[in-house]
Amino acid sequence: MKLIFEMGAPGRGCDLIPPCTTPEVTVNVPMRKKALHLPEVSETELSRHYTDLAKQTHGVNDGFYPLGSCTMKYNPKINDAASLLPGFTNIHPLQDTRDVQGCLEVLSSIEKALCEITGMQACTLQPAAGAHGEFTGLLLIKAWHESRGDSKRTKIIVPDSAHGTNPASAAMANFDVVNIASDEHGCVDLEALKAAVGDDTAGLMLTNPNTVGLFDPNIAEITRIVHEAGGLCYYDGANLNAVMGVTRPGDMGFDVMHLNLHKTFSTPHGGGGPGSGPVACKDFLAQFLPGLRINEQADGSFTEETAAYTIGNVRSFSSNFLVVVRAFCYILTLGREGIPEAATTAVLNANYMMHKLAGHYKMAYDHTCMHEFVMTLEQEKHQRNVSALDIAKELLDHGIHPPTMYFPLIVHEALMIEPTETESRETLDEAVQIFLDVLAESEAHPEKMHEYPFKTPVRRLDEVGAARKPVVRYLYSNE
Amino acid sequence: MKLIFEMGAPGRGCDLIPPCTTPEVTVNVPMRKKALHLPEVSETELSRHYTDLAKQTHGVNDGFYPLGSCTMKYNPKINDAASLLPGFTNIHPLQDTRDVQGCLEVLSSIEKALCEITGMQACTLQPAAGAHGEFTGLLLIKAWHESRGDSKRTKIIVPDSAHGTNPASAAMANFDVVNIASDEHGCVDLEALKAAVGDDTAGLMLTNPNTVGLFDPNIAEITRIVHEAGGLCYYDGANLNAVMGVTRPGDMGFDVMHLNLHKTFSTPHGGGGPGSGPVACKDFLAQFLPGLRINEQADGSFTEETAAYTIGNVRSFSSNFLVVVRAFCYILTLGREGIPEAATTAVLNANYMMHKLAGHYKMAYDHTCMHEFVMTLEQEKHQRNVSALDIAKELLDHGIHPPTMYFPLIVHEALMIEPTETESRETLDEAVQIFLDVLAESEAHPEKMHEYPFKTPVRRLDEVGAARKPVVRYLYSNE
Amino acid sequence: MGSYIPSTREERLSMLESIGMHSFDELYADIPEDLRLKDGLSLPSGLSELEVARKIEEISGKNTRFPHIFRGAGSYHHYIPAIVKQVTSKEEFVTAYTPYQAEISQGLLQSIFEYQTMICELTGMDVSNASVYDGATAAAEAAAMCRDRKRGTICVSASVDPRTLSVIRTYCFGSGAPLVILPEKDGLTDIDSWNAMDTSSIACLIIQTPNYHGLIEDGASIANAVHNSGARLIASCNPIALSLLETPGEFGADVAVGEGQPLGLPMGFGGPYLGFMASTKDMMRKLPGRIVGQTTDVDGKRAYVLTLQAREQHIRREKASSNICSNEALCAMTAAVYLSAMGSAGLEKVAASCMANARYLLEQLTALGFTRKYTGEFFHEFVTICPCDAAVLSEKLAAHGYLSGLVTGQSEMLWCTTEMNTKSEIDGLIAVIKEVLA
Amino acid sequence: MGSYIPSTREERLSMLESIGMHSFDELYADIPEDLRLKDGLSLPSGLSELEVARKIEEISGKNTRFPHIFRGAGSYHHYIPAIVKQVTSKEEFVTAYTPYQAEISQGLLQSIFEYQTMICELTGMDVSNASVYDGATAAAEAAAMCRDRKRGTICVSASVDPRTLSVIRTYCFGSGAPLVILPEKDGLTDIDSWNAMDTSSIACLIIQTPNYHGLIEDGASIANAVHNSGARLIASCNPIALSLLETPGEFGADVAVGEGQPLGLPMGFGGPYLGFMASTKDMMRKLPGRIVGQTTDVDGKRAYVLTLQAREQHIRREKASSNICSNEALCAMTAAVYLSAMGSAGLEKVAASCMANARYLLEQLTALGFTRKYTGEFFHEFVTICPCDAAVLSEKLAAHGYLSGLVTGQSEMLWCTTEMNTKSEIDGLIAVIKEVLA
Repeated sequence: MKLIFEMGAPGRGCDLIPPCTTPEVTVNVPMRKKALHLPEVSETELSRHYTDLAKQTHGVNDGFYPLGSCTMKYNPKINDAASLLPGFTNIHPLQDTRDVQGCLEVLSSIEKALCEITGMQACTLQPAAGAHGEFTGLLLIKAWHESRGDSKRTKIIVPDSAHGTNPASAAMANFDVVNIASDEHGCVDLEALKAAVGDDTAGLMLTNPNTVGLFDPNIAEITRIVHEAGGLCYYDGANLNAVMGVTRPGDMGFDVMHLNLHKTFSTPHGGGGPGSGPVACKDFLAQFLPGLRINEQADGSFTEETAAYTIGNVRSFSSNFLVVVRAFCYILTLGREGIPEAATTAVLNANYMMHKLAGHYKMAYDHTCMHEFVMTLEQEKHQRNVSALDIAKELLDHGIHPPTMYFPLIVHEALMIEPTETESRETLDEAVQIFLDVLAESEAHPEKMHEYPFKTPVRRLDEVGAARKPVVRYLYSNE
Repeated sequence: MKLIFEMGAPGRGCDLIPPCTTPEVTVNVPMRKKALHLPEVSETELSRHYTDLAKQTHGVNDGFYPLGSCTMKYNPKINDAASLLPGFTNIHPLQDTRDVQGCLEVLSSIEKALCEITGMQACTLQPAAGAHGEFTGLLLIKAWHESRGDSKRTKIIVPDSAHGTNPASAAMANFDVVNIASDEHGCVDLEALKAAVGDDTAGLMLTNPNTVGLFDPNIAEITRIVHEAGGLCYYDGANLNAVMGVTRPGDMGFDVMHLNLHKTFSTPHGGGGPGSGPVACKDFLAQFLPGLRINEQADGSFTEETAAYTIGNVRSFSSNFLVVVRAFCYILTLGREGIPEAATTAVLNANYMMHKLAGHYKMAYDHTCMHEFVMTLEQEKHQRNVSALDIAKELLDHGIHPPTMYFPLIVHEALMIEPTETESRETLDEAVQIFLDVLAESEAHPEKMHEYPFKTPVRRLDEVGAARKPVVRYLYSNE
Repeated sequence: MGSYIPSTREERLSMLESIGMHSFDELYADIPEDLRLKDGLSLPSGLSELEVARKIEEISGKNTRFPHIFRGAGSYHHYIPAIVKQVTSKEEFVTAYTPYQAEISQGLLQSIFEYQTMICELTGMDVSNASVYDGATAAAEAAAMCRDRKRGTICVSASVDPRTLSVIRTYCFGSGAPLVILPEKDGLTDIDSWNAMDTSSIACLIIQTPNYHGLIEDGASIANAVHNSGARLIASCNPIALSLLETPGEFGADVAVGEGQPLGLPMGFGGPYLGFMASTKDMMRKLPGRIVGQTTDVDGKRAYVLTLQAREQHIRREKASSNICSNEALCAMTAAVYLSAMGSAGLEKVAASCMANARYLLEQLTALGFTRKYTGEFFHEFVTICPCDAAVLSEKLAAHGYLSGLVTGQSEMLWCTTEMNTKSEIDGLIAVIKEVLA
Repeated sequence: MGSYIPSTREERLSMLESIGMHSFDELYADIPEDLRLKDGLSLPSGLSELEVARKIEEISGKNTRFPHIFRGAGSYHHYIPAIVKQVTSKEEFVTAYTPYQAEISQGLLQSIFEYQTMICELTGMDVSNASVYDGATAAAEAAAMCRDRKRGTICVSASVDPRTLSVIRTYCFGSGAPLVILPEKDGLTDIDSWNAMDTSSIACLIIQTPNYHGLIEDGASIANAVHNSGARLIASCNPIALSLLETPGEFGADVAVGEGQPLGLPMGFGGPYLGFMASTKDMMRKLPGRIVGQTTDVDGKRAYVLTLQAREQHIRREKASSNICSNEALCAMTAAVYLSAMGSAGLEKVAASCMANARYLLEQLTALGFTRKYTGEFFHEFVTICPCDAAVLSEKLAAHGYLSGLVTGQSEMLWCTTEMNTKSEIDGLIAVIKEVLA
């Protein structure tokens, strides 16, 4: 497949912009010396190029997408339509408050809804992604300790099953990361936690349900231990889809958390973003929130103000607003009954699949799961040299997006499956059959497993070579 | 691939409509007895179903589409965007003239532009497709003869190279069709024409450039002969893309014609429609035009009135309006210079391809062509039993939409190629190479040619069986 | 100047050279000199995309978009689900031609096969075609299906939409078919008049139900009378109403037609719309237009193809069942997506809302002194005699953002409600009318 | 209530049974009873799609859409070609996740590789990442790239956008990096102050050009001074201006960043936007976020893959170059489609129009008694001292449909023009201002 730079010809292009209607000018500053070299293509070529690229891209509508921890649910079309309304897209972020009452209503309404869903009391929509939310949340924790003059709290406790973003966010916030091992159930080892906390504990970061798909039954005890040590509890909302409307992080004792609107609230992920990672927190942290706080007045109008001890801004403007609009529509659609129903069904679907696969695939934890479950291919790897990767790559040939591979790190040869609630029973049944067929194939022809996939636009890639001699841009042949 | 009726389950569906806010009612009339059986599918299933169907559909963006006589040019995206403006989509067709001034401006403007392009003096946008336009145009001819009390003119002359719609339209207008043979160049045989005309001649229907891709050099003589006999001349605008801005049907002596906006003016064809087939005519026929005539007033406003001797309506409302909006944008974009440039390039591209294929494929007519040209596979059929269909079916495996097959009827084993102006030289070169490769394959392995295609979602179909035992709807298994 | 030509002028000159020509004019050597356009087109120069976008948006802004719509009369304001718009804007569906090459058109073909099935389900008929231009042309084409040498006259009930009648009349002008109008009585087809007529040369009767006045015709009695005369019955139906009311198949129509616009198509100032057509099995081969049939490929795989093409113009030419070539395929797909999204329950809910809202509106209007012109049962449209000048009322309502019922006489108005109207919206309308009457 | 769950309650009950459970509650057995939400969420019940569509449209209608926009200051009103919107709304691109599975993600990966190439072309730098959240976070991430044990202080020019500064400040609060502000002189970075400072612990200087006041900084001199001090230069640039002005690569920046919103993204009340980041080759492994590299598959076919992942959080955890995971991939693709549609000539035309319109506006304002606050050369923004209260002027212009320049002081306004403004529109604005001043 050609790169767009290998298409077109000098002088080709699209006629998009009219001649300027004001007199031409020159500026007396250094101009670029090297001529700008962008594609020179007609609209036909451009349009066909991206049609070709789209055909080589697997989206949610192209098949089952059980990518664990990513909550790849169906993306409702009405939400996209709402985000394209000119009354949203054509609004400058620095218009007067009076002229953006609609935008503020969206933000205020969803903040309130997210607080209710999480059991928190305040919320900011400024963070642009989950990791961005984590960083923001940690800054709130930092600001709180500082506000109390408690400068010795330099450590963030993170279980070894955590998403990589947790320790990385802690590091960005200049905390030392204390990793604690999980117990044999993949949950927090209370003794290890007790041993880890102390007066240097700034906080704990935890996902619950955790990354092995289990709800930690000791959760209240965990947050109590941290609080007693003077630390705060951060909830990684990546797995909220399992429990929304059923239980609330705020009620579990968490002080601050982020949500991934592009997971839990069905906004599409755009091949890697834009996402949206709102942060919700308890009242005592609200004074530190970034961006502008929105207040609804008695007359129904909205005003904006800066929080008293705000950490500042974590991006330029209010939020990934057009993403937020989508999530807002989703919440309006599901409402009080639909939200827990979605969660329950996500959990049901996961258990249904797990039940049908157990006995064939080895489950990392043999226990009722939440919205996802983890299998281990350790035995296959050991006995037949068939890895989780091999299984995943054969799945590609069956039109299924593979589960998340090699995560969490505490499970060897892990495949993490999250079906989500928007898949039908038939899809789950078909997928189960494919998983079983693939396993049978791996038993019958283990050597062939390293060859998969065969049917995809390209086959297995030389990733090592790509990293060793990075080619990260196209070079024009005449350069 | 499943039918949508084979998906879903009882009780599934989408939540689209709120409960009614007014009191429930019953009506005292017979209600349907057999329960309505529509699909019961969730939005996930519905959305994925049509994604699957789209993957099995070849559009203009999926590759070269040289379908002769169909002018499959690129469909500009701005035109689609314009047709989605709520100021057009949300207008009721029976709003007061005062409230639809924008729609009337579109219609009036494009009528004027089409008159200028065709050399005609009046235009109606009511016909919904080319064939609909033909029927409308013939009714104008009929009305004109009748208005003069000339009731003996019952015959329409149609060359044997004509599109099938021409004789069919004539029949719908209750004319007798007189077919005349083409001369050895595929053009009108003047002697045959002279022999055919008489005081029973209502008119002549002609495509020029004709369906073998040639401009009839005797065109002025042809229209003169018909006029002298008291008949009128109808121009089938299917091939206007070759000559727009270069020469005009009105100047050639035609009295009435249709245009295909979905061919010449780049509105997409929608897999078979909606199209738009405006009819343009000389002044003396304007009094018979259907629908409402739009008049621009001195103050720039628009009024509507019925033509004095209108034939009535050929459909309910003004036009396939949202299609017309697209064509209007296209004309605004191209303008006075762009229109002939498009025509010239279409002709150039056709000649370029013809030139490169000649010497390998046999051209039906060895002459500079207009926007399309016809090849004959007669020799291959005769010598190796490889038909035009076989060649076409192998092209499918190369991602090319085959040329029009077996048309015009006067050329045996015809393949008619129309590249259009929106294809790049590279695309033409690649297509030529593929055509040559296919021909080489047909020489090397003639027997294999009947097997193609191999790579398409389905292979050759049993069309005879389909027609013999028609299955034209799905039957639920329980019915 | 805008252009969608990929090749530059230089490239084109080089291509020209490669075929042995030296000027673009040479390409047109066959066109007699005196027929060439000397001074070019008298049109404005082309525009950039930004200019076109601005101009068209400005023009669209000259129309009045009514927030409150109480008008129908052939074009109906229904909710169009987001999924319908999204699916039908897919590039493959939008840009493809008629699916002549079945192997690379299975998506389109299957979608039409599914459409045909849904139309059969809706109408209760055996066979559907793949669409014609609109409801009116569907009625006219259906009339042509029924004619033969013995019976050549077309009879249309007076209660049919006048625009449909106008189109039938035009088609009859073409075919030379005599046209007679069957009178109405209290807004309904007067079947007694039919029984009193000499119907020996009448090919068919065309009725509409709910008819132009919104009234539901007595399909079964009409079918009985028509069939007793040896003629055929063509019923034009509202597809939303078909989810609840007796179907043409059930009351005995030979051909069912109708305007498919309510099934997910915008009002769009009148088009593109969708004419649906379905018939009994024995009339299948007389149906005009495309029909998709199921078959198998050489490997035995289920597949779809345009079938029964021997009826069509490109094969039969002047002997074809119709001249139709382009139809409204994308509109047909739109209807199919709409019906699939709604499902039976959804469509019934839409229909029930239409009816309930209409009765509530009628009740409120009645309280203000409006009276019904006709007494029969209706679906979602009804005619009132207004206690004022109808045109004046309409204009005053327009000034308040209400598109009133259609003015059909000095004091007559044809009102319509759909599921888009709400009780509070109707109450708002009534409040304005009260003000106007005061 | 709306729902996107395919399975019905009956189906779910049967699935539940098949796994040996009898109530949905059993699924949640691990959740302690006292943590369960007893009375459900205190939220309104769910709505049907029609209700949601109505509500959201109504809310969007509460915003004021200005037909005439003369405000920039970090968000710019440019033309977005139709092809850009069409391409970036393709379902595959919109709904896919990060391309972890390269074999079925070549389309996305190639599009990002193309984006990276275009950003390198625009900035004149060697390497680009696949985007970060916005221009401000890009600047903050770039600062983090430059820090090491010896040099930990971040220096930001006072002429940088205050919102960018605020974000850098917040990130510095996190990392504990000291932050110093380099003063400005006549609206430009005061490089003399830099030379007078103790820069031994300064990791980098962050400038913006054109800067917040619209002025074009002297990149080469600044780079020279910064490099002489052993620090690095981070330049935040306007991507449209880069088509004409000296590039950061040319004037010697180590990292180039910027807000990509002008490249085909709507203003959208502030997001989603696009932070672009490009660096010299030697800083490549310090870049945060995704990078796509070219490679081959086992058959030797050219292909693309996420590369240099050893930098990233999911591998290196607390030692990663950044915590970024989700970026703004679809926005990056949008920029690539925009740049491909525009081409070099188109982008230069946009930039030239921006500049010409700004100068014409300045000229007209000057004639009305407005004066420039700074004297330097500018791109498409400039600050005026108004002959009146700026806030009052802004409010009056708003009433006439004009979004004025941004009020930056009692009598100060930061104006902006783009190719979307026309001479006649500017004349219209001036006429209103005249009226206001009169």
